[in-house]
Amino acid sequence: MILEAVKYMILGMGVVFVFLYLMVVVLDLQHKLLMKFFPESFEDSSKEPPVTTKREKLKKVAAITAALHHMKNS
Amino acid sequence: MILEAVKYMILGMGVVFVFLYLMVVVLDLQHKLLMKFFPESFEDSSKEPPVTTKREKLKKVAAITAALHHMKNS
Amino acid sequence: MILEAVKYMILGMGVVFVFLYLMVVVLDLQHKLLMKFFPESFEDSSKEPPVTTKREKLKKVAAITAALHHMKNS
Amino acid sequence: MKKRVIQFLLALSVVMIPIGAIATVSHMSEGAKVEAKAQKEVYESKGFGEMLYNFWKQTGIYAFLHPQEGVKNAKGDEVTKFQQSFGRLIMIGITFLLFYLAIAKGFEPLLLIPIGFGGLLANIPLANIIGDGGFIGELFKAGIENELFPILIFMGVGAMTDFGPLLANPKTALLGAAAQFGIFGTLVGAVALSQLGVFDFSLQDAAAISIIGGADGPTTVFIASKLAPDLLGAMAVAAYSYMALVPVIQPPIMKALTTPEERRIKMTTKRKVSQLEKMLFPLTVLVLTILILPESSPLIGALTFGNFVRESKVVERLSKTLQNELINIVTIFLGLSVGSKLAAEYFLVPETLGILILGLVAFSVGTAAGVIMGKIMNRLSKEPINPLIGAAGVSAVPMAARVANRVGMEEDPTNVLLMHAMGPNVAGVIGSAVAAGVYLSIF
Amino acid sequence: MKKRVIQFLLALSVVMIPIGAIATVSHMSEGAKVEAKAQKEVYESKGFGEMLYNFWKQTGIYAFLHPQEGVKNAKGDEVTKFQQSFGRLIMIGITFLLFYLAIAKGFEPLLLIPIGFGGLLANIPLANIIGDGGFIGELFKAGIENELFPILIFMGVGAMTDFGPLLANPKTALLGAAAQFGIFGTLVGAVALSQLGVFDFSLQDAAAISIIGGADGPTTVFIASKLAPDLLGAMAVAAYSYMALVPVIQPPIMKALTTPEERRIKMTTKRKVSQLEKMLFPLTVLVLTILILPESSPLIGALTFGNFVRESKVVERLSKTLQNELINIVTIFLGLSVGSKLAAEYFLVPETLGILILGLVAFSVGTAAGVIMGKIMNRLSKEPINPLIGAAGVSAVPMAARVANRVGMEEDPTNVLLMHAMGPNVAGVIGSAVAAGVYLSIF
Amino acid sequence: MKKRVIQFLLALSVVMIPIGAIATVSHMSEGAKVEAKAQKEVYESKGFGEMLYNFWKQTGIYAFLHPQEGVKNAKGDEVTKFQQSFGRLIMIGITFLLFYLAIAKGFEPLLLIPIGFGGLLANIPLANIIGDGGFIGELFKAGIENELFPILIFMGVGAMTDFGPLLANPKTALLGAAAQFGIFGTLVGAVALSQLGVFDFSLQDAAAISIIGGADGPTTVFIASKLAPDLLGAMAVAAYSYMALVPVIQPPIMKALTTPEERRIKMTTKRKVSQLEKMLFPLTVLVLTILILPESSPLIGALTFGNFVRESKVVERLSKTLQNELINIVTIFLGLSVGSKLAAEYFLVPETLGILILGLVAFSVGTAAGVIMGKIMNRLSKEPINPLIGAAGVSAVPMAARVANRVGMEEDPTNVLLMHAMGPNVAGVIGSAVAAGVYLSIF
Ligand code: NA
Ligand code: NA
Ligand code: NA
Repeated sequence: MILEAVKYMILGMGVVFVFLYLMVVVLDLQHKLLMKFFPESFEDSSKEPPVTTKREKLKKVAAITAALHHMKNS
Repeated sequence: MILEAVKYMILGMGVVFVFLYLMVVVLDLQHKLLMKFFPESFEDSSKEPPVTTKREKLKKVAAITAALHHMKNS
Repeated sequence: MILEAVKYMILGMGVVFVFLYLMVVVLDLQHKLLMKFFPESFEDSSKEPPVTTKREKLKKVAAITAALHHMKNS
Repeated sequence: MKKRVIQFLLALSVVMIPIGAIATVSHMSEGAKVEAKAQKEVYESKGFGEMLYNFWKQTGIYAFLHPQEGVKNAKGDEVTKFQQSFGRLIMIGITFLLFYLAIAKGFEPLLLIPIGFGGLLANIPLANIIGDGGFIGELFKAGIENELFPILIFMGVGAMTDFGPLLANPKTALLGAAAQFGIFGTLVGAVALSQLGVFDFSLQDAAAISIIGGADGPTTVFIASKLAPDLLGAMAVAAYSYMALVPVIQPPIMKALTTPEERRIKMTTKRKVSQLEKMLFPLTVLVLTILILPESSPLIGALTFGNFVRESKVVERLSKTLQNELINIVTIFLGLSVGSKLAAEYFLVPETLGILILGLVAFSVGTAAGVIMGKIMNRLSKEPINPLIGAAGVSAVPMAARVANRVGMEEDPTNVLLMHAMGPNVAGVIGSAVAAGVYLSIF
Repeated sequence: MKKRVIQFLLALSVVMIPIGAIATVSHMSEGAKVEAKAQKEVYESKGFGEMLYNFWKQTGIYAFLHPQEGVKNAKGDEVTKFQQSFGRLIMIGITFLLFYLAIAKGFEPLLLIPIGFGGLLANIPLANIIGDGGFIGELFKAGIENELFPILIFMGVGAMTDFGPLLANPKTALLGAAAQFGIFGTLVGAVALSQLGVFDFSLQDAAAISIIGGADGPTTVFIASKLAPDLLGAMAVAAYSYMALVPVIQPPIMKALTTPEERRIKMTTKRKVSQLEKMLFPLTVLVLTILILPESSPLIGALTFGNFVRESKVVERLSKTLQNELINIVTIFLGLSVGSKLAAEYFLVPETLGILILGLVAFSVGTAAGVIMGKIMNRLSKEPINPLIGAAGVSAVPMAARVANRVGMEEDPTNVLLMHAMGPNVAGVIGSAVAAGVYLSIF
Repeated sequence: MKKRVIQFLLALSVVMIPIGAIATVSHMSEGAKVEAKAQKEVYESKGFGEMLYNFWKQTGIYAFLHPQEGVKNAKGDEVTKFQQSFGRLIMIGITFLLFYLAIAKGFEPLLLIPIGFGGLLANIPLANIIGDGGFIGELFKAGIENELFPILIFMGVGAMTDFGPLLANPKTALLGAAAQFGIFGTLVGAVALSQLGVFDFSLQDAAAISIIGGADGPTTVFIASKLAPDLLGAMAVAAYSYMALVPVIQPPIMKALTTPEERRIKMTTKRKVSQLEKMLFPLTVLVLTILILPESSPLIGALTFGNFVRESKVVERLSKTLQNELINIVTIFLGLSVGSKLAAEYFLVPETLGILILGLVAFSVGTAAGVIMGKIMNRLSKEPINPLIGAAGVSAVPMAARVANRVGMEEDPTNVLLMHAMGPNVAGVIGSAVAAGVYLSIF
């Protein structure tokens, strides 16, 4: 039965490695193709929105404060 | 079988129209009765709360700012 | 059958009282032991966080307002 | 408030009267149409007329107007001619009454609206909503037959309940014990009245009904589905309605049994409660349950699980889920399922009246027992105990505690009893779960 | 937009081509490995080689390359050799197309993504995902076989729908009635074409398919699971796809049937709607359903329950749960379950093409019928009615109403029809539920 | 920390000792009461005494004190006398230990609290909580027997996981492959020890147990319920406990196998990852699974479904539901269900010790294999690879990645490995799902 287990071990580790190795290969290929055909998709569009939001928030706060200041002074 | 289908069509469209027509009649009646017996339920009470909330919010902000101003000046 | 019911009543009320009475006894004992061995767990740590939060909020608001003031003046 | 009742009945008639009228008219006009069509389409006249007639026989109006012998509902239970016609209309009226109570009066709307709507759907003739394959029937199988829904609700209740007030003054738990006399006293009364021939309940049915005195929804549904599934609908309606009516039922009893001086008693001693204590509490209660009354462990196990999830403070997201999404979803499902027992064939039976009466008695007796126990404890204990908080021992959390507070304030506006009343109030939940366990161990 | 299509197909090939290549290579290399191992471990060569070969026979590549006669899927239905090999690949391609439509085009992503993924999983050879014990199989049993999922979705829809616009102008409900001609007209067409030998649908199948013209997802799934469970996958895909394609399908028909003057008609009269009226509305509709068409009561009952929970205003937490958590969870489960019918053995059958064609016809006929009814009503009624809002009568809430608004604005940018179109739009939901009830009462 | 342990044990004894004492006292006093009553109510003395005695026989104390031969639990499995008495008390103690680990130590509280409470409830004598009709029994049937709960959890995990770090450096996936040697190495070890007579596991049991080395909760539950349902409780407890203990188990192994220089290696190259790439990733992985290992498709299908819902960005509300409400609800249900296998009769068997030992071995071997693979890759690859991140390959997301980061920082506080370790970490999840698929294809 140990022999069986060893065989399963070889099979199992083999399949796990083949699977993940293939995954690596495909992901690399995919990455290269995407870099070539969709270079624009790699631009950092995802990082801008939060900045804008913060800016907008700041603007909002500024506007409210200004308004309040105005109200108080008038 | 086409005849069957045509009969079902007439029945089906008939029922759909009868149903929705009755619904229209009942809703009209209901509306008139409600207008007569519960005229107050048609007043625009639903639109005021948000206004109040906004006002309250503004008041709150004003109060906070005033307090802060006071704090800073003192 | 009434006799049965009366017996069940006595049994039932008995069990309910025994159960809750034991609960009272255990809770009292537990309280005393906790007071003795974990006196620190009875300090009002639960009431402070909100205070801190409020303070922090106020500080935040103050900081923002100060910053805005600074921005406006500069 | 009376004005509102009248208004609502008016509003109701706005719906009902024209519909009734239209139904008749539509009946006639449909008959007319049959003829019209019959002329126009001569070649297939018989076929189409027959089709229309078959359709007419499948309308609800026809079913209401032509009740038949030996009709069975979606679950295979027989429905009498009365139940098919007036019975269903009465039940539909009752569900509208439940809506009224829930919306205009604010009585336990979270339960009464789903239960009422379930009842409305259960009284639709010819539809298979409560049977196998019908959606309420499937919900019923998924969670009432196997006790799952009341248990999940109890988990949510546990996660929502703060047992702090009880821990601050544990001995008030005895008030929660006394109030369970509402259950066991009613058992004796129900059996006695059955012996006298007033009602016709078996011992087991009487026990099930008396649990309404526990003033706790999930416990009632749990016990009903175990001991007397046929009575589930009436029992649930009675339990939730009376729980909602606590502000009406309790005050007269409380005032009758106490003197103004007693009602003015101020309670002061409250010991500090630590988070560690709160966290150990559900475990303590569960261990006691294991030792003394394993039969109560599904109910108390679920309650303490929810409370332990809450007080452990390390699984906030599970606690929130128990308190919100899960209990909301299950409340909808439970309400609709329980409502299915408001079908005329289940509700309009002689037993229902008995259940409604006995349920009211149970509530009143429980209230009285709690108050009397409060008086006794006030005399025996060193610290003053306001007997009003005994009434909160029936559970009906947190309504009963608020009522105790309000009645106290009527006498002395500076006397805030709320927190003191919460102790017996939550103890009452445990007490009725224990009582339920006693029944389960007997039957 | 064309550029994006090409991009996507490119992206797709980025995945598919290398995988295909690799699959072949891996096959070879695995063969090579067998030999290598066989040399190294001589003493057990046969055993290990056999083991590897057995494993190889359990890979998906082997299953695609070596389809076999008489293979049955997880549910015991036979799968032809074509369906096992190219069939599954085609279906996987179709699910990718659904993803593309959902993501790049924004077409009903809430449904198409779960359905597409369910379809992807359903086409995996050798796996038991859609059978007994498989997770999609279990979800299917839990909610499609017994009608529960579409009903729960309908509750959510009811809780999300504001019937105010319909109450402000009830007679626009007739437009929602007319648009149901898409259903019944298609029934006749489907039967006629079956008679002519173009299709091969039974009367019952034809009826089920025609319900796609109702332009309502849950109703379609509900009817399909009752009348033609084998066609469920294609019907659901057709219904949701065409609902998503409403902005493409409807405008040409609307423009062809109306003059620019008609499209410029401004609608003005809108009566005030009270909260009381909104609250009574679901009850009114349900009572009508009970009286006239009990068979529709599961669908309309669920819809009105959700709406009553919403408009009663006293059970906000249940309303939110219906609109959010419950409908989201059920949408995921329903989508995956429906997707299981995209398995090649169920979808790649001659009927599918017929369903897709008839579904499109039904949508178009419904749109046309709504518009024509709008023209008739405009002539007969005192107040002007813009016939464009008739197209919204097919339901497909709220897309169809938005399309009506947009087509109107193309002619006159100041003409806001949105609220006026919402009336027939929501009436269309009721209309198709009534049509579904008619079918259920017949079959 | 030691102080806290002592404190907790003290706190525990606060509960346990008085209860024990009281239990005895209550036993006596109840006996006394019997006598007292017997005198007072002579006419029915025997009846009431008998009733009390019957009740006494239904208490938990009686059940603990008087274990009997041939007793069967709610599921019909036999319970030995030892398991009935000390066994249950030991298990209750163990569940308290789990609570302690969860609350005071913060070890996987989301799972350990429901599992522990389920275990507590499962050890209640006479109650029918885990049997048919009992609520945990019903939950077990609803989601463990049919694999539904672990699959739904996996969907949530998929929706919560950002595979970006893996996409930024795909070849680190090989570290996640190597760490699966923890699974297969343990299989051989377990079989060898069984041959030597140390343990007594069948090949199938050994395989199931070894999956604990996958360091992934849902995968463990999934495989256990398929291959060795009897061992489910111990396996789940072992898996979640060791996952929680990762910060204790891994560092010594990592340090023993690496030189300080290796631990100081800084990793720099990380390629940019586009949203399109993230969106295609789940599809790529699923297609690979379909081609190579269809048996893994339930697990990987669920994981990739959740991730696709997340990364498609068009169904935000479904993604949030998967990440919050659904996974929370299922976590509660799964935990309680798994806990039911902590009943003494299932847990206190010789196999449990073997499982606990082998699970620990599997974790350690997996960690070592990952680190060694890291050393090999560091030598072979151009870019430097810090072998510490290999230890994250066992999965246990995100704990293992954090441990790798921390051990690296101990050597060089400026060396932030966290993101680099997340790659093998999430690859480890896929790796163990593949390993699970291999087992399913064999057995
Ligand atoms: Na109670
Ligand atoms: Na429609
Ligand atoms: Na792993």
